[in-house]
Amino acid sequence: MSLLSVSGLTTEFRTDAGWRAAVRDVDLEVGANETLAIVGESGSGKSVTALSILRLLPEAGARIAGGSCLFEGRDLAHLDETAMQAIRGARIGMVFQEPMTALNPTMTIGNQIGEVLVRHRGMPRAEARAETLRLLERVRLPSPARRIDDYPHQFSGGMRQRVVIAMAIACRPALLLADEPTTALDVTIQAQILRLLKELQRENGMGMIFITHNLGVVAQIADRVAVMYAGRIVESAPVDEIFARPLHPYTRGLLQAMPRHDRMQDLEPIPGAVPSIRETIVGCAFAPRCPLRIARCVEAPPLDAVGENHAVRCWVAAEKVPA
Amino acid sequence: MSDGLTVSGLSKTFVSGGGLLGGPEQRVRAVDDVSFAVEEQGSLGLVGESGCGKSTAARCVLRLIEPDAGAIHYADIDIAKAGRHELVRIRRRIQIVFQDPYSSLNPRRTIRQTLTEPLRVHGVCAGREADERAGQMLSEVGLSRDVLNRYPHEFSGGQRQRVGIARALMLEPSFVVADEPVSALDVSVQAQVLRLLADLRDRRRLGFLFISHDLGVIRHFCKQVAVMYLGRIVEQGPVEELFREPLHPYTRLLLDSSPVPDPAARRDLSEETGEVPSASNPPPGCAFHPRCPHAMPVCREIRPATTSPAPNRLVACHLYG
Amino acid sequence: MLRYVAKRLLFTLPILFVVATCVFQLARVVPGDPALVILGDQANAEALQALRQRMGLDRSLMAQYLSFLWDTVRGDLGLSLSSNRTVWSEISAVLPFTIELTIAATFVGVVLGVPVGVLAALRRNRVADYVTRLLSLAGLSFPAFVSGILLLLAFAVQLRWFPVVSRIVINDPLTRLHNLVLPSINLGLIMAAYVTRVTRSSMLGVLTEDYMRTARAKGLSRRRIVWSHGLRNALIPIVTVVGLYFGTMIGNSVLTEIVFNRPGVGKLILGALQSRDYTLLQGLMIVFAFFVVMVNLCTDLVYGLIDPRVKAR
Amino acid sequence: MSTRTANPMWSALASAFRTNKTSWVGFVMIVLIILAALLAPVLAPADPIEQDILRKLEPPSAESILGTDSFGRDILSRILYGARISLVVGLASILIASLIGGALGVIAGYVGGRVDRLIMGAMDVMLAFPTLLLGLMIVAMIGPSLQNLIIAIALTEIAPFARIARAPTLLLREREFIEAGRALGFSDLRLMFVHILPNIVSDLVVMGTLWMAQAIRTEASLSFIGLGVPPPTATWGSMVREGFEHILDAPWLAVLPSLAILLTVIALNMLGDGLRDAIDPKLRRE
Repeated sequence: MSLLSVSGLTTEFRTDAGWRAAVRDVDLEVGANETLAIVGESGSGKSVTALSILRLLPEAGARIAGGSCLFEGRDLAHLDETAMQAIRGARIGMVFQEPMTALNPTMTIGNQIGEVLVRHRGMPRAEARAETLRLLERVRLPSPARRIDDYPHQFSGGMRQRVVIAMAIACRPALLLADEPTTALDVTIQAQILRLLKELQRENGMGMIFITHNLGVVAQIADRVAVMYAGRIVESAPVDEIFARPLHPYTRGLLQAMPRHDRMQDLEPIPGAVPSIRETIVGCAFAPRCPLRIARCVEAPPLDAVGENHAVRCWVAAEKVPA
Repeated sequence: MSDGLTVSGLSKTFVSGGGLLGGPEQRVRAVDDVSFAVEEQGSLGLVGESGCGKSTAARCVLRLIEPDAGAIHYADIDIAKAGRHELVRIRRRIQIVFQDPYSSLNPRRTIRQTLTEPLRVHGVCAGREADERAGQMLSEVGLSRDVLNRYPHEFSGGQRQRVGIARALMLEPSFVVADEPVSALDVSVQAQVLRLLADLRDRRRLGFLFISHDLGVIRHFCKQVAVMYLGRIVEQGPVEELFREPLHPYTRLLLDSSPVPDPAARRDLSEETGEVPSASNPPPGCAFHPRCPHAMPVCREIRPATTSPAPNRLVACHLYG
Repeated sequence: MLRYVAKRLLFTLPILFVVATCVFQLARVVPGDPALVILGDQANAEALQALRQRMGLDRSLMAQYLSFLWDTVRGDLGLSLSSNRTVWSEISAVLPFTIELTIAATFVGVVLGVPVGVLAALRRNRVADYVTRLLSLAGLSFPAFVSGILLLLAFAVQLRWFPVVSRIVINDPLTRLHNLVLPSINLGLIMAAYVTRVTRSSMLGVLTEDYMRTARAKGLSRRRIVWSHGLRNALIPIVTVVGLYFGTMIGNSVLTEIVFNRPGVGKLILGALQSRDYTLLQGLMIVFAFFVVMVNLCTDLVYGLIDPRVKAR
Repeated sequence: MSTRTANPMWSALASAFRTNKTSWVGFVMIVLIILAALLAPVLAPADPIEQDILRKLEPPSAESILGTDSFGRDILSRILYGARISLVVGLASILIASLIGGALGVIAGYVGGRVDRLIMGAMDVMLAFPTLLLGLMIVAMIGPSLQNLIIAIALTEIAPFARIARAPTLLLREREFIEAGRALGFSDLRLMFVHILPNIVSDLVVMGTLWMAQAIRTEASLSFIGLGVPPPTATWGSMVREGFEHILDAPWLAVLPSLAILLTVIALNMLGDGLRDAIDPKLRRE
């Protein structure tokens, strides 16, 4: 039984050329205690997917054009705003990419965390403060009692990210959306934050959607992986499987283009660039950059199951593998 | 004096605040007694986390930032002591490629203006000849000559980075300082630009000082590497050896923290390894000791000297003193 | 915080010093002999000489400058050339009326401008927003005397709700208030136009900030997000405009006082211009500059209260 | 075949015109006002200065469309000629102020340190004088004339331009293309005026439009106080002043030139405001 089940999610943005899809027909499943990593380059739609699930996209410029997000028996895509507010921060927490700008600069970190507890758990202020202290200790902010009344600018990036995490888990949500939570951090701090997220997940039995562009981080934290390209999922598989047996030419390309520090390998760049949201895509979006391109790629390939839990959206790759 | 770039005892302290209205004075030793050498046509990687002083050190080499102390020599030129006119001469020998492709090109100038301006300013050539050279350079970095009249906003990040590289090479330098040249790019484009830089290095016999926070990129591009922490170089040596067998505990931490795209290589960093201390108030002794699993009493008091425990290897750590 | 205040206070001293120097220099540019201006063409040489001596005009420029500075520091702005009273007593007699007017106008401007600006930002590109933008654009285009004349024509001449000429009776607070209404609305509406615009654009900027998204992700209600997380962060540019507007407002209050025939600094200036009373003008400039600098200081202090990052600087 | 693409600044301004109706309306209005001022000798039905005591204070009629003033002068003619003074003072003072202020701002922002503190300190002092009063003081000292008005108003607006030029210069100075220019051996002058200045020209143009509105208002206010171009020259502010004496018996005398001032200022504000929306990165970001 999965915790969140997204199907057919399509999100569109208003451009000067009309409404264009940034996320097309995305299906996702996340269970309790499970980490799904969504990996892709900029413009792949990975962040938009997360923001669509929580319905945090700007109302004027974006819309969910189709699909459903079933979570705890309700369809988030069609919930009214008030009901959605009761879910945000309470049942689903979110951690953002930029710890430097994600916190309100004019409010103490204690109040920013306490606010969630007052809002969702109805705590009186004093109780919320005590709980906030506990949370800050839990995310290993050094000397929390002394720093609870400090403002965000008095913290380093890593420490701010701990505050954001404390805020996201304050109500013990069932699902955590982490949108590139370590991209802005140095590697030594990144390792600490990844470890913290894992611990918290284990403690609370949370499901987690972890969005990143870094395949190394994916290998560290994910149970299952979905690779996105130009708004679509092009391949999904368990983590061991996808690194051992990548099928989609884009997944393979990414692995071959990433320089590794643990061994020397020849880099094989993917030629060309990611299509812009304004371009109209016919057929397979990756075809113009693809080494395996065949005539049939002018038709859009479906996401074909090619093994247990492994699916790939490619005419060539799906054919080669005995299903 | 050997060929190539030699830097010794380079130091730079930034002072902020102080004076009548500035509040408490803050002194940040961004670069502290840094020495390294890059052979002619060699490539040295300078690696470290944000705020370790690697970019400052690189800019000091070009005198984009005036160093407080230290000697910098390139071939027969004494860069640290160079006067105004000599500096102009240095500009033709050493160039720089920047990190952010969106900030490194003037949005109001066409690619033609951007590429031919250095030629005109240095009196190399102008007019048709300059255009011709700009066109050649564009094809060398993998762009079409047709883009000469375009403005930067019409290009993707990777293409802009190519223009930035072309601009750096217009004066035909023999040495390039590359400050995180691929950090702002997506993985697939990053590999394209890395390959381009490697091609240019081989074809034009360029020397490189390559700054990056990404160990994988450094390993891929450089022969030698120097690891910086809080303004000092803690370890240097050949890339392969150093990554295979790191000596300094910080290098080890850095390697262990950098994730590898292989689920089998998952590491559980059980220790809490702390944060980088403030550069305005660095710990006494060895700056790494508060985070170091091997810290000894001596580390708190005495700054370790640089020693050479193995051929070609240099490390500043009391474990090897 | 105390340190910050002290620091900012210290910073105003050189500005005030240079202001005083400029005013002194400016007053020396005046063609003609001030003593002659006061006593008129028929005055005899002895009387002129006596007056010059009394005013210190016979001393060297440096000596005059130094005693001018010393007098200014002590709050002594000299003698008015036209009335023979001290400049300070001339100014302080009418200053309360001008202060009363500017405070009332600021109240109108802020109370009207901020909420309207926030609402316009929230309804961006809808009808309410367009109407607000057009009205505020028109509002800040009014020279104060033009809007004053139109208000006067409509509410005093046509509707007769207010007197055409203010008659201020100090002891009758109700009449005084009644007389204040039209001038302060005139001044306040123009200010509200500025405040509305800056509130709108500042709020629009804040609405796209990451921390506003974080606040939404926490499940806070829309009202709390806008008024508690948003407005406080939008306040800095608003305070800046209110502070910067003060200089314009002094000019506008001068015009307003002239149009509504209210006692105040405006009419004092007119009088000083007509009688070529340069010491009075000089004193007025110093007093105004002092006020402007003090208002700037206050806005800086308010920054410190709104934004914790300012104090750290 | 190489393709030429539009300079991003001009295309931003052009698209502002296309998308922003306010700036269009303002633009058309200001063009009409400029035309009226230029063609005043042709359009004006009567001499703006010649008095005709027999026809004083006539209300609008077929003979003189907008009526006559207390000296029997034709109001329409005086308004048309008055436009010349307002526009000349506005334009000239803004040109002077933007050139001096813009250059000071770029230098302060680029050089930084002591130079910055010195320049901006001087600007702070200038800002400490209320705009209208500073103009008033200067004109009172050096005497009212067209030239002196322009100088006085220009002086009051140097400081705002310096601030407007300095802020983006501070940001641009940190951009890597400036550093690249230094690495390529470009001189500071070249970097300031070839590389930075074109990036802030659009800010200066927009602010120039808005401050020209302010300048016209200041000129009208000074005239209203009696410190404008001296009579008998027709200026809008002095017409309002003369008309204000007849506010009860001939209100149109004050109202008509008031409307002329208002329309001109509104037109400039609409134009500038629309342009600013187009170039403001904060609003463009979404």
